[in-house]
Amino acid sequence: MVQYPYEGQGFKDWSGALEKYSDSFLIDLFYKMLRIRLIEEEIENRYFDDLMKTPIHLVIGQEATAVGACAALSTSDLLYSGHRTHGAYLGKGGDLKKMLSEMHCKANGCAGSRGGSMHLIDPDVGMAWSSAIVGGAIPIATGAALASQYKSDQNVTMVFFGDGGTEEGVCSESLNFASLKQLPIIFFCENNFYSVQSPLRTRQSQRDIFRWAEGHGINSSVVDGTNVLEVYEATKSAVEKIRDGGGPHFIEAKVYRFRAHGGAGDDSQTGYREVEEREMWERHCPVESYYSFLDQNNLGIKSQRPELQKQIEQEIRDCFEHALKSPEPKKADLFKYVYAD
Amino acid sequence: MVQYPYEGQGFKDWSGALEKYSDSFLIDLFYKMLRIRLIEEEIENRYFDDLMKTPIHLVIGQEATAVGACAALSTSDLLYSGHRTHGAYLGKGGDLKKMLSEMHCKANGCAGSRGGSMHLIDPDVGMAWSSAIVGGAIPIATGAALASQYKSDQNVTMVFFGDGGTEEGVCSESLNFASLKQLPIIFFCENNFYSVQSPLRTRQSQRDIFRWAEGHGINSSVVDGTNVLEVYEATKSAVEKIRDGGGPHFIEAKVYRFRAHGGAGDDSQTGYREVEEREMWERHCPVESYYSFLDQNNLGIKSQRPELQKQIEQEIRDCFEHALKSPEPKKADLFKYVYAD
Amino acid sequence: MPWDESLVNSLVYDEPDPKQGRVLSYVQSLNEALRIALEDNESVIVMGQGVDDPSAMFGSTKGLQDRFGESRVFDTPLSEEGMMGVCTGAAMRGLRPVYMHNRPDFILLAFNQLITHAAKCHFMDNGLTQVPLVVWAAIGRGWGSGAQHSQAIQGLLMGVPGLKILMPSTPYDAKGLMLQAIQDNSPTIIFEHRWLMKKNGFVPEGKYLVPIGQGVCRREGEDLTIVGASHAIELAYQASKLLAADGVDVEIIDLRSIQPIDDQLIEDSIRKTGRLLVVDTGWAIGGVCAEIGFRAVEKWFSYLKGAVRRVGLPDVPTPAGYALEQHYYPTAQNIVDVVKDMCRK
Amino acid sequence: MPWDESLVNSLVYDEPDPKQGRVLSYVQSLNEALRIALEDNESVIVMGQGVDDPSAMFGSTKGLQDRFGESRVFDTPLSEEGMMGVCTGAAMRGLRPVYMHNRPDFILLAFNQLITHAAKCHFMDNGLTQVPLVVWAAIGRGWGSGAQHSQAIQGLLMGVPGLKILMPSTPYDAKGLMLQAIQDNSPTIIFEHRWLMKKNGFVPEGKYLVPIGQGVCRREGEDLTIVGASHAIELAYQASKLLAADGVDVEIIDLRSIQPIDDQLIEDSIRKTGRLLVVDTGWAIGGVCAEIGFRAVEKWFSYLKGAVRRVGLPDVPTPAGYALEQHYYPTAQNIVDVVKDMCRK
Ligand SMILES: Cc1ncc(C[n+]2csc(CCOP(=O)(O)OP(=O)(O)O)c2C)c(N)n1
Ligand SMILES: Cc1ncc(C[n+]2csc(CCOP(=O)(O)OP(=O)(O)O)c2C)c(N)n1
Ligand SMILES: [Mg+2]
Ligand SMILES: [Mg+2]
Repeated sequence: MVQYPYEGQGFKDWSGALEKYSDSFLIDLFYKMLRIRLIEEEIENRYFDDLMKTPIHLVIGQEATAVGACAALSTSDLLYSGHRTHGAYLGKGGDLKKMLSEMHCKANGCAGSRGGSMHLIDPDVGMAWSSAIVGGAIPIATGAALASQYKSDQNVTMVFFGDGGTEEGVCSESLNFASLKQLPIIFFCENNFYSVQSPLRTRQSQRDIFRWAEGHGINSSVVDGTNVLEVYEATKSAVEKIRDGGGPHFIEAKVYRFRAHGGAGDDSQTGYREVEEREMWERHCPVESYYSFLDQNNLGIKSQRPELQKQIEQEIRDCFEHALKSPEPKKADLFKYVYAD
Repeated sequence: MVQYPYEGQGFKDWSGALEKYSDSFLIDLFYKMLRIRLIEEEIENRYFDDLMKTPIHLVIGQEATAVGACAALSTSDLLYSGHRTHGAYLGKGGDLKKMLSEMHCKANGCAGSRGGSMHLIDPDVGMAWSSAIVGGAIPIATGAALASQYKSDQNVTMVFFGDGGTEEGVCSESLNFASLKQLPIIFFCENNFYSVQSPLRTRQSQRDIFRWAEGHGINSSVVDGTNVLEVYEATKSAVEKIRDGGGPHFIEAKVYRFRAHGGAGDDSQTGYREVEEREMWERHCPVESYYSFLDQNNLGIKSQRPELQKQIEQEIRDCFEHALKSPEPKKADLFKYVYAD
Repeated sequence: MPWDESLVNSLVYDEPDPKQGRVLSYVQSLNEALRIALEDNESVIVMGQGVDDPSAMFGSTKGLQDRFGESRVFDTPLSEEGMMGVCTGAAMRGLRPVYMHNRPDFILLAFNQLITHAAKCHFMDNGLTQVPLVVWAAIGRGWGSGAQHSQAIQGLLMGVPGLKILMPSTPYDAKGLMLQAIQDNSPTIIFEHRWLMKKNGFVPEGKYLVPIGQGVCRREGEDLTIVGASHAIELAYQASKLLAADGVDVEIIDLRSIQPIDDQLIEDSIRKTGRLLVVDTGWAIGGVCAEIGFRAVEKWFSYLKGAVRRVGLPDVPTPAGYALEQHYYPTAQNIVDVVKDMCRK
Repeated sequence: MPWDESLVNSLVYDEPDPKQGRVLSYVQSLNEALRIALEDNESVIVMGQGVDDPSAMFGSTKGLQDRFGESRVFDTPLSEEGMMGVCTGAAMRGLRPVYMHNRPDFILLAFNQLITHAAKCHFMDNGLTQVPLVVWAAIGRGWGSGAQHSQAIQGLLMGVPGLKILMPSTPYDAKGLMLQAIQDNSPTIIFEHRWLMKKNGFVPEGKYLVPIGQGVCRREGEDLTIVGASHAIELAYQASKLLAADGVDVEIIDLRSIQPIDDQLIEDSIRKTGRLLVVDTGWAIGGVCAEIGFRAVEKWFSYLKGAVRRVGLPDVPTPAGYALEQHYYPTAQNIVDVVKDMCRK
């Protein structure tokens, strides 16, 4: 039985929206999603080589949230994330070389190999921090928003977390505090219906996550997380309200991961979810459905795609090569940064 | 400025309800509230003798919640509470002798002097436990409800906590779990607008507490906590639904404490709340407003009151005397019950 | 994580001979213990994130939900503090919850309920209620577990009055201690180690109990006493073989329970050897090592021939990367070096 | 709680002579430290439950909100874990939060953010961010504080890499260490003791710093070294007077910082006296006592003339009642007895 069917409308009725955007902007969204997809697939392919000695949490199937939401942010805005970091890091513009070095446990990884794949960070582009503890990044992001408000630096802070993250009490605490202080923050919940192999129904009451958030006095909405434009518009509108001095926002995006919770490959055949369910969502793949949409609307994407793809594949090869030949950290590095100077 | 004015209707329009209840039931509610009031006042008076070497959190002003809610429970139903235990313990029928012995640190206290005033317990009447940690009793009560459901013992569990308790993430976690498992539990929030000397507005976003609870998928309502009948009816209705197999309920009662957060006397003059505010609520005193209501409706309460009062005063004197001459625990007692046999 | 698994496998040494008894893996042994406990006593329930999923808590809960139903074996929300309180409340009302976590790190979210509630209820209410619950978690290590998924927090908890803390090192003990913990009326924590999960060992059928607070001597020796528990015993054991080749004969005491502690066993050993090394899977500072070592200098000073030493984690969070990790975790060789240094003096 | 207050007052001994310098109470000294820090650096903010209320965190935050405004000094929701994360996030973005709790017990709710986040951020991200925050709490005792409002949790935290832990014992140190902690770029915890709050002492005007990781010898002596911090030093000091009358001359080392620890100071003292007693306000098992004692037997064994001993809380939760409490907390006389016993041998 398909427990969590896709119930969205895809890009039906979205053609009108196209006029608002430049072709290059629209194509860039596609490029960014495709890039994440191809990077993730290559990580997945190479994972079996055992050279990336780190857990991985692929975002294949969830590209539209990272790309759509980040497109509404500027570089100096801050992004925080949970364990499923790849999309956030890349969406925010994180350096792919540093990411792959981190995943190969190299000294020039974005966290010097000390953080691993769940702690991708790139302060240069506002990829501020991530936590491997479910819900752990939520109050930290809230604190960053407090600092922004305090310093009046105009930054918007956004934090990604999963449906599971809303079950941690600290999420409720953070929503209350953000609302109390009217902090410049977007709580972005990627609801993919599962925590590891546990479906929502064994973990949450019959509640709409975004309505639950609303109960904290927060402006809340739900979007189709397979539709990059819908994600973008919801986030953009939140960002604008926040920059005008509005309080926090909560966005729930319904998404689906096409792979196992962690590691390479899908694990639906183990029985915790139906293969059909995944296949249903795959038919609404965020990358391909947007591609078709652009194509149907004559954005000339068909002719551009091979070139984009080639370019990305080359970049990926280069970055892997860079990571592989990068140096490992030394014993002395271990004892650095326990305390700050 | 009065920050949190009384906005209820008192007993206006409640005369009709009288027909539903026997006189003895109605008078018993008064008796129980009066008893708690008088006990609390005597504790307060004697607190300056320094013989009760324990913090106290008086419920003067909050008698209607304890009495009204507990009147809807049977003895075998379970009650849990936070630090403000006196009303819960007495409302549930806890032994006054054991309570006063506990407060005098005597060996025959309800917890052998090991718990103190914030941990009043009397398993014989279903006063199951309390925690001095804000929010601490909420998941414990939820677990008790799980045990009841598991054993099909038909008990309803109720837990009292303050407005502050809803700020602890564990409250959100407990609401979710109770709703998920449809547990037989009533979450009873006594919202007195303050946590110690901190007003709600410095702690919570603009939210209605009961609406926030509702967001967890829980049947929720708000009542005038100065009206013992309204409290009773809301609780009764929840209890009935639960015994019929309905899920958990959340009740928010708006109340006011007439004394300081802890200790004897009021502390409004220190400035954290207006004396006027307290005085406004005192005009809607749960004990006296109900008394007037009964009197206006010719329940003959005026003639009975002196006798009731005398009887209670005698009981209180006896119990204090009992406590004062009770034995202290011995050194060897200290090492008992660290582990269970 | 294929590499991780192969590493875990490589640490399974001294393969037991199935002709000499029934051989089970550590995980199978745990699974059997839970099954027996669930059969034995209707009050026992098993909960935790994913206990009913295909991974089944490393396999330890495999098949249990099918067999005992959803009311006895169930998945939980990601609400560690809340569920810890739920277990406490249910235990106080007569159930015997076994609450399983993938990692001890997640128990840190529940410290308020565990330390300030579960551990104290029975004491605070003068014995009126009991809290018979078991909290279980497997210490992580390797494959980028990193600072947030590898914490071995036994040292933080051992000073908390009212808790019992178990750290088995063999499949036999894993089963017997689990059964004993479930039967115990106090809150009991079991810390497993991820790297023991594939270890094989002799495990009798049916129900048997390993007493809490009783250690065991894993190897007799004359020159020096090594005290530890869980995976640290494996390291000590490997070291003992290397040392034996060099003529150093160490005695290995497996505490099994780090709270309460089997003082008599340690005392007898130190009286004999006069030398003590404490090994632990957690931080060396302020934890199990410190407590055991202190006991030696407090109670058995006159037996000591020299300094007491410790081998645990350095005063540094766990690095995620493989290269740094190799310098982080102590090895059997580290133990060998310290022991030789101690015996030299 | 009038009785509590009078008890706190009775422990204020050795009243300093105001002619010899400016005398402030412990609380006034803290209040001054916070005021100076807020003036000094715009990044400093002070938060906690009730910091702006009339009780003002025992008086330590009195007047600060009026002076510095609601954006710099503010009350918080009852959300310890959430606010700990908020402080961490704000600190990583350049603020210097001082997060105040009435009791260490409430910090247990925030262990995940404190231990698995604040303490590790700087390490995990290779030094890219820093977490300059201060967590403050006052250990409770007496008047029915009981098991849930009296926990002294320093022992649980001292093994966690990345944290600094301070336990001042005088008004002078309370101010100087607070100012240093706020200036430090690592997460720092200050544990006060409720019974020190009314103590008077000499406190210089203006800003001065007491270095972290540096203890101080409070009394020189030849026969035995007592090491401790915070209120335990008061007990040791009272005991030292009683012992002096009996001809036993103890040295008292006030650690001030229990992480990092001033090894040199302890070593020098033990080299001289050969005897060590460790005193702490927390549980004796597995905490500060164990760590300091272990260091002695690990590093300075050859100086030791006899067993190392400890005086802390028994392995029992705190009873609420007064009568039992009298048997629970160690007294100066207990210290005297242990010291005499140690010197006899
Ligand atoms: C506090 C805590 N509990 C449990 C875990 C183990 N864990 C890691 S990821 C994960 C799933 C979280 O699900 P969700 O938040 O929905 O994110 P998703 O993986 O679906 O993106 C779990 C349970 C953890 N890391 N932290
Ligand atoms: C976790 C925790 N934080 C702080 C405290 C200190 N404290 C004790 S009672 C109290 C006030 C709680 O307010 P509320 O829940 O509204 O209950 P009320 O006292 O108003 O009945 C506080 C903050 C505590 N006991 N536990
Ligand atoms: Mg999910
Ligand atoms: Mg309140």
